[in-house]
Amino acid sequence: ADKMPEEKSLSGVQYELIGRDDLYTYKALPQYNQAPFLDALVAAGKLPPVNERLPKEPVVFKTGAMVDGLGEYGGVFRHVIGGRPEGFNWLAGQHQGWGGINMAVQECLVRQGPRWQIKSEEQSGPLPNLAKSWEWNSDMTELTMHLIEGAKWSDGDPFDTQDIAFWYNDNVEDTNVASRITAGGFGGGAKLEVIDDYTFKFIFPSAQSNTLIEGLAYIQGCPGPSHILKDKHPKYNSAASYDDYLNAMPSDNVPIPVMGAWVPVEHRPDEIVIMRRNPYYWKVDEAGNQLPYINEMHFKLTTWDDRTTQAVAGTGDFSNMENPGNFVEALKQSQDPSAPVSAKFGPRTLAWRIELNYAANMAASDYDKELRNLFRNLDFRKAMSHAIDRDAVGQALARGPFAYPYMGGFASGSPYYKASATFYTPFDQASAAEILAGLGLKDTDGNGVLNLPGTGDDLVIDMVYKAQRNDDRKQVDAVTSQLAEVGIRVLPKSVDETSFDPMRNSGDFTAILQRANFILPTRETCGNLPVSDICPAFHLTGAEGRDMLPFEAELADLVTKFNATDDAAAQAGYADRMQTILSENIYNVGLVQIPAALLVNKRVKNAHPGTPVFMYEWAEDSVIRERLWVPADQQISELLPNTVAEY
Amino acid sequence: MVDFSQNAEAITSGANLSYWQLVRRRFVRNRYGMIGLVACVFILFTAVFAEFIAPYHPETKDRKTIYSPPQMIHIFAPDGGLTRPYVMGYAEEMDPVTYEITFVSDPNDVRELAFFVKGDPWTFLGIEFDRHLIGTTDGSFVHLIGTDSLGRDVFSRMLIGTRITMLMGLLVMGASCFIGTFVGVSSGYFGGTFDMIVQRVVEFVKSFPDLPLYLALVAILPRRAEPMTIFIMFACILVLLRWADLSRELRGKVISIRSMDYVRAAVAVGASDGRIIRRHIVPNTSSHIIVWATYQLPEVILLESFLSFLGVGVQAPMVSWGTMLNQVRDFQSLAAAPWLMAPVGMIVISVLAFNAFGDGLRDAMDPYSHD
Amino acid sequence: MDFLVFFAKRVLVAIPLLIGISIVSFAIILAVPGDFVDTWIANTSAQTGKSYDELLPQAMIMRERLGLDQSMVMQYLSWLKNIVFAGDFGMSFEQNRPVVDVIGTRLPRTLLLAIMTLILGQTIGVLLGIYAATNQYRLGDNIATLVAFLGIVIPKFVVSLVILYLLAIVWHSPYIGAINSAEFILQDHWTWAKFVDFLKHVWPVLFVSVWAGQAYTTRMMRGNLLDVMNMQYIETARAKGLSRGKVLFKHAVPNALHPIIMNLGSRFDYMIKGEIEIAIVLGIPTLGPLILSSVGDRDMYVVSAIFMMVAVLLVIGNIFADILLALLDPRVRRATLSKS
Amino acid sequence: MTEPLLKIENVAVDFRTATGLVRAVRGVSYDVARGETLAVVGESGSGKSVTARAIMSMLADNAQVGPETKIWFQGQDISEYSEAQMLRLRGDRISMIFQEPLTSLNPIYKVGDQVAEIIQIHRPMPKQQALDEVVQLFREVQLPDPEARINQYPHEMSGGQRQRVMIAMALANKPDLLIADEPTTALDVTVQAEILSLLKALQKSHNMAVILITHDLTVVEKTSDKVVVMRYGEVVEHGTTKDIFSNPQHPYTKHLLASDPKGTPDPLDPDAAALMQATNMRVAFRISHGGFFSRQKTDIAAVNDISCAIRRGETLGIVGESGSGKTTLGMAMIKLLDANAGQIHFDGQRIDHLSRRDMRPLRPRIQVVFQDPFSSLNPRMIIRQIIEEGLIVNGIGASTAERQELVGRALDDVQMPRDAMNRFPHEFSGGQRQRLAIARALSLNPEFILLDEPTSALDLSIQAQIIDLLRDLRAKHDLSYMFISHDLKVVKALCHNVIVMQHGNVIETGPTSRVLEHPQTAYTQRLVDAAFNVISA
Ligand SMILES: Nc1ncnc2c1ncn2[C@@H]1O[C@H](COP(=O)(O)OP(=O)(O)OP(=O)(O)O)[C@@H](O)[C@H]1O
Ligand SMILES: Nc1ncnc2c1ncn2[C@@H]1O[C@H](COP(=O)(O)OP(=O)(O)OP(=O)(O)O)[C@@H](O)[C@H]1O
Ligand SMILES: [Mg+2]
Ligand SMILES: [Mg+2]
Repeated sequence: ADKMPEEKSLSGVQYELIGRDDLYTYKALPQYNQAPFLDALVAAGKLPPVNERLPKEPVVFKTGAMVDGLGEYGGVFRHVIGGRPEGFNWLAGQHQGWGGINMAVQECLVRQGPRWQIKSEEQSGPLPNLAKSWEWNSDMTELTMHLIEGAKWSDGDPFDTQDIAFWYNDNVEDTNVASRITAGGFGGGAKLEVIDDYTFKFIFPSAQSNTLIEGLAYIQGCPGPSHILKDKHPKYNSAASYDDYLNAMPSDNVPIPVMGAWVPVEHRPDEIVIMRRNPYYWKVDEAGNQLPYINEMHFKLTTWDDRTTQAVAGTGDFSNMENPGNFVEALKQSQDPSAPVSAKFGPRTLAWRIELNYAANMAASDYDKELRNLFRNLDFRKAMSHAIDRDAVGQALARGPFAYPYMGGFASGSPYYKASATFYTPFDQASAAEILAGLGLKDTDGNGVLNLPGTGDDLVIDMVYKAQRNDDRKQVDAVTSQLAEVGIRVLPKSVDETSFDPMRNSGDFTAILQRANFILPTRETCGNLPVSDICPAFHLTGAEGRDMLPFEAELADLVTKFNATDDAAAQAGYADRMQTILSENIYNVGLVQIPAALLVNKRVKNAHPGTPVFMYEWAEDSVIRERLWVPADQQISELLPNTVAEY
Repeated sequence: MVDFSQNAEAITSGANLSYWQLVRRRFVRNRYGMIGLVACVFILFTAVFAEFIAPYHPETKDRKTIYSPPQMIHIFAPDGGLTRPYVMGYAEEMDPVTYEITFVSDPNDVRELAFFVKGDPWTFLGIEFDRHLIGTTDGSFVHLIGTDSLGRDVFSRMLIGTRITMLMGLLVMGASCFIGTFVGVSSGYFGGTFDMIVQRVVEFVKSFPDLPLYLALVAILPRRAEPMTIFIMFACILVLLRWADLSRELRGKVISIRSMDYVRAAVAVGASDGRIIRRHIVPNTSSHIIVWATYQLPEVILLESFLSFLGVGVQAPMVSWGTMLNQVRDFQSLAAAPWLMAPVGMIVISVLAFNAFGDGLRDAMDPYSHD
Repeated sequence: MDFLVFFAKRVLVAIPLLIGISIVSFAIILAVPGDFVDTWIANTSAQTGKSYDELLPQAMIMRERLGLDQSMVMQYLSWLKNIVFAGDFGMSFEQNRPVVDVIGTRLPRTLLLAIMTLILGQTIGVLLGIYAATNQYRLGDNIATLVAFLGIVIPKFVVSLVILYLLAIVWHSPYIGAINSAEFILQDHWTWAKFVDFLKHVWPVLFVSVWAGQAYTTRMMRGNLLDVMNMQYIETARAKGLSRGKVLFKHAVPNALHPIIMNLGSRFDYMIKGEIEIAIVLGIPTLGPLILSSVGDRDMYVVSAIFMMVAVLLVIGNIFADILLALLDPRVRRATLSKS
Repeated sequence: MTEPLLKIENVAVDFRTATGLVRAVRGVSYDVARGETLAVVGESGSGKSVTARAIMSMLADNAQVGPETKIWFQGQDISEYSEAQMLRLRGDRISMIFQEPLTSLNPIYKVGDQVAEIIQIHRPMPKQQALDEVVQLFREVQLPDPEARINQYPHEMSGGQRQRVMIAMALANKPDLLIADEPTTALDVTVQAEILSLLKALQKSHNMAVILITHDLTVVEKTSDKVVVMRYGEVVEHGTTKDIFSNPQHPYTKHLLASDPKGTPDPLDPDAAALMQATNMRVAFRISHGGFFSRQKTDIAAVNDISCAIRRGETLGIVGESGSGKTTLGMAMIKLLDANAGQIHFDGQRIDHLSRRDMRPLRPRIQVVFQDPFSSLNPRMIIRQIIEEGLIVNGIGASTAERQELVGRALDDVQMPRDAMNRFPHEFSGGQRQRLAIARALSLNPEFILLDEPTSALDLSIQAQIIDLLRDLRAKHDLSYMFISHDLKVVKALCHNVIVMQHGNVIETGPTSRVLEHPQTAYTQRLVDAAFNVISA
């Protein structure tokens, strides 16, 4: 088989991966400091002294893992987002605004984002957070977790197993609440047992694996303020309905108690959400300075495109830049000493591919059936893969060295990606033509398009893509044009994003071109691997069952094995095998993969180079915002100086 | 007893001209109108013979030159003498830090230009040709307005895009103009219930939720709808949504015209309503119609590009100026490949041309204008 | 009295129109595959990495809660019922706030912008048109024509993108997106400083939309003025010894304004639909981008409400134009009022 | 004699048209002194109006003034004046009343304001004061109820009323020179008489010079001091009124003076059947007035229960003061206007209930010449198309060439050159347009023609020919006419019977000779007196 061409990393900076304990630990420090303006509040009796606000053993961030070292207090961090707060009752499934507010208000039992920095030997699952530690019983049916002790909600109420019990028993298990973990969805219906204020236990009906704990990270395992919400839950308040409960903490009713580093104190719909530091935040640095360093956080409510623009202009401090069309400009900007922003490229994690529909037994017409049978033929997929000039596609996307061929499977930025396990089909129109001819595809009517041997129709593949995605469109253009050269006609069909998903999920398409983020075998599994009847969407199970491709059974099997083990090395082995099968069989016709870049304003310190825009979690989490800081002389003025949320 | 053969009027030309001959004569004397007409003819000619004028097929890719800038035509040899026109190929250099690519003309890569060269085959009326108006003597690529994201020749695509764009523009303009005039004039002229209904329909059409409609159409269309079908459908929809303005504006005018004495005079000679509308009402609103129509052209062209911006509208592999402009959606194309905006130039030229033509026509038809 | 009758009639006539528009926008939205919950699934899975199958149970609950599992007719009727009996236009799914609020926050600034655009655009258009007509075929006419046409010819999103490029990358302007800088957002009442800040944020929108909006007026004005200048009463005015300017502005221009005013009326919808492209590219939170995003998100009560508003604005615009015309022209006044 | 107030020399004007150069005026010279009235008479289209406009320097855009042209006003050569200098003269020192009064007022302003404007430009003063002057002026020009009039819009006034507004406007600043181009065409004779005496009075008190362009030789004889006779763009004769009238030199002048309408209509066949018959016609207009928010409506009966009949071959004259409902009656009878009540029979067939479509076959048999010829000619059609239209729609003339011949003949009939076919209506003089309108009506060989002031803009010689033509046609084809006119001389010469109207009612009716020679009512008496005695003592 052909070797993958050599890949050039773009992040440029070399950094060392570290051990789990090098990032942060839980321990008591001899003394604690707080943001200077809090002193006045403490003196005025509005706040207890800092050591009373902190838990017994706060989370202590290690100086060694901070690129710019210990920080200075103060300043503002400005986000620009396209999301809008829906409400603050995340227990009932509400979001508080995608793009950073969610992650700022919700703290969860375990944490995924910073994992990207951990050495692979120590990749034994998620990092601790509210849950300081946990252990399994021997047959893996009971998981005991220990909460951080003495941590408090931002209104001073203690955080303890009451919150856990309310979260799990009255939300997750209550079918009337659209909680992020569905009833019976956690470990096949775990029961919660509270042991003491800081200890609780999940009891599972069957043996589980360690990967299950990942499900307690962001958006799923994030308890809410039971001391507020309980009163509004129909179970405890007969006057309340579930609708009332859902809207118990409406988006414009701030502040609300949070465990996060900042508390939303002002929400101007469609304009801004302002958050102020949480004086009860339970994390510190090694010098005992209570985190976060930054006093105020803004979320300007605009559009996603605006996020990158404003970051480049310097009016926003942070953006996940995923639009390759802007890469060169952004890089040029960040090189300019006067430019406000620096662009930090991560590994290549954005990968595009064509998904061909394999469900021949669900075809609506003879033509579709013949087409899908053709797709099921590895030779045809090989021909397609050979016909695609991935360099040209990459250059169309962004001129320069950003793109790298993608052959399906894991993106090269994935910790599970290995070039040696990947099969490569180089651009080779001659082979493509030869293979197609071998399949009996000939241009019988001389119109430049091959004809199907069966129905005799032109070989026309309608390819769905998302209208709004500029990158997708550029690649559809390229692919259409390139495949035309070997006689395959592509009919691009743009669909808006909302129509796109139902269309894909119902298998009502011939081919899809889209971006896929396949980085972890445990994340978005359904979109990538044949793990259930409706996964993946490009090979649904019809009324007559699923006619599996020869290699699909093994893939499914590998997923099960991967999930069943805690052994990092074994998992890596399974992942390699998956990669080989996926690329060798061209399960999806990969196109190109590119890195995303994290745009962070230059005045902001401690944003670790190489932070991926997306890997274990989105960069808002991975960049660890609580320890970001801005030198005092570069801080911009706060809109609500010297205040904290008052309840 | 009165001798009127020697009337004070010394008519230098006594030829009997019909009204249209008169208009034509006046039009021909109008410099701007003529320039406009010539330019329009030129554009339409381009649209028809695009494949011949364009050096390449719109899908021909020059893999080595992606986003390459326009090549200057030189007529002086490097040593100073006059030579046959040539262009130079580009050498690329990449900034190692920002990865910005700069293009430098490569004096060793001289490509001589020639007329009527052999190139990509094209068909016209079913006959296949392979000659192109311009090209290089050795078959190497020449990109007068640079290349796009796939190394396709922007110049060729632009010329070929003329066809779809003009087709869409003229089709929608013509049809909506016709419907708008027809409906507006008759509702103004006949008045009464008919007018009432028409006015409500106009209001409805005007406030029609067009944006969701466009999105809906794309989603509802059969999956394997040909781009041509989609194109025609969009043209129809645009027509259906555009006539309303004109008809409303005309209606007002017609109401004031229908009570003029000359209309009554036409009634008095027994002219039918149809004739009165055609001969008396419509010509007296023609100035408005012409202005409206010439204004529609850019509107439609732009609407088409806005629709492409939304991802609906003209679909690849059909090329239109709108779809080409749509590539200019990120800073890459804007800053690093501004030549992708070349269709704007074409739009400007064609719109000005049609406009000059329209103005000339309006003035030629205006009985009060002179020369 | 007549006036009130006229007004009442026009308003009554608008009701079926509004119902028609609401039905159509409802029908269109429902005809397109996908509903708001699909948007929600897409967003959630993109943000959290959860798969479609994992999100399905929650999606069911959500559909039920939002009433999206009911038939279209039921959805429409209950929506209509709430409007009629409670003045409630429904909830925005996306923002979980009443539609009235969602639109309410954006409406004033949209109207402010739109009215500024309309006034500036029409004034400039009328003046340019006058200039072009009085300098027919001279250099000035050609330049006016060129300026007018460039405005409509260059796609608005391209101009906006160029401006954005300059603002963001070349000038590092602090006034990108939004309509006010953060420090003014908390300030609830308008001050001069806040207004200046507002202008600094929105000038590109004004610039592009005024430029694009004046063209039609310029052309119309030119054509009509040329027609009017041939009228006998213009001669009379000249014979009175009126200066050229007076003849033009007092006697010719008002008579040439008819189509412009008519057009003004039918342009009221522009207040909402006008600057979509520009506002999207520049990230200005007016109603334009909201239309697009709510259509995209299938936030259907927002969509329907906006489109009903477009219809209302059109009706208002037409009444406004009729009144303006009647004020300007006594002949129209008679026709307008006697019809009622 | 003193230095003349205005002196023009060698005025030459050409017009550029699509078909070539029209040389409208050549070498015209005349002068007029203060307090003097110069009458300009001549054939229609002879350049009277063009010369007058040249004095105001207000020619059409396509006009070229010859370099030899010299115009002195108060000793200054104003042909060299800049536009700014002219502005100061126009409307102040020199005023002009245009030939077409109906379209000369701006439709969107109140007439009072329009007159006040001219006062305020040249004599700055508060608006109210100017309006007071306007009321005074309106009173002088015999506009009834002047206080209310100033708040009316032009479209709310009859043609005669508008013309009086125009006269008031021209007199507003007591100009040194008044150019009056057919100032009384739309006025009935009684009002005309009063206007003319007003002019005379002003002339005396302000020493105003008047150039009066008119076709009415009686008026010329009674009011002017000097006469200029024009034909084909040249002055053929000029001299004092007395000289010219008593001793004309040029054959054309002689011919003109001899063209006063004469004779009486040929006797009518007593057994002729009624061709057009109207019984109990009633037409009312709804007039609304008052402010925008406080409208009131009143119905004005423009035609109030009138019955009349025209027999085959008969010419029925309709006379009456301006606004008395003549036009309305005529229009209603031929169904170009909807009557509120009444029955109409044409050739034995009842037509009042016919729809537009059902009327169509009858249309070529019933023709009309509109009162305002200009607005009845589509400005966007050339004359050939205008006249041809009736032929085409009625299927007369098989080929283009044949129709062209018919059009040519119709033009011949009204003494218009055939090459007029290729020109637009606005390129003609008032009288020429009137003839074109007549040509259009005749071209269809109708049986009945409604002639609404068909000769008001025609000079006597042409008028005489038109009258002869009408008589001929009647004799040959038994044509019937309904003839609306202010000019009782013409009525006398042409009509068998007359109806005298006032305020929508018939005051008097009967054979022409009886009614005009022995009027029964004071109203008719007044009309007759005024007609033959144009200037009241
Ligand atoms: N704008 C124009 N273009 C071309 N020819 C014109 C124009 N205006 C006037 N004429 C011609 O100039 C000649 C003189 O016209 P003018 O109006 O002076 O006649 P007139 O003596 O006033 O006649 P009438 O008594 O009928 O008003 C006519 O033959 C007319 O056709
Ligand atoms: N369209 C109309 N709307 C309102 N009133 C009208 C209308 N047409 C005519 N009138 C009025 O009806 C009356 C009769 O008008 P008509 O035109 O018949 O008068 P006329 O006898 O022909 O006068 P003239 O000799 O001035 O032409 C006038 O008072 C006039 O103001
Ligand atoms: Mg005249
Ligand atoms: Mg009349």
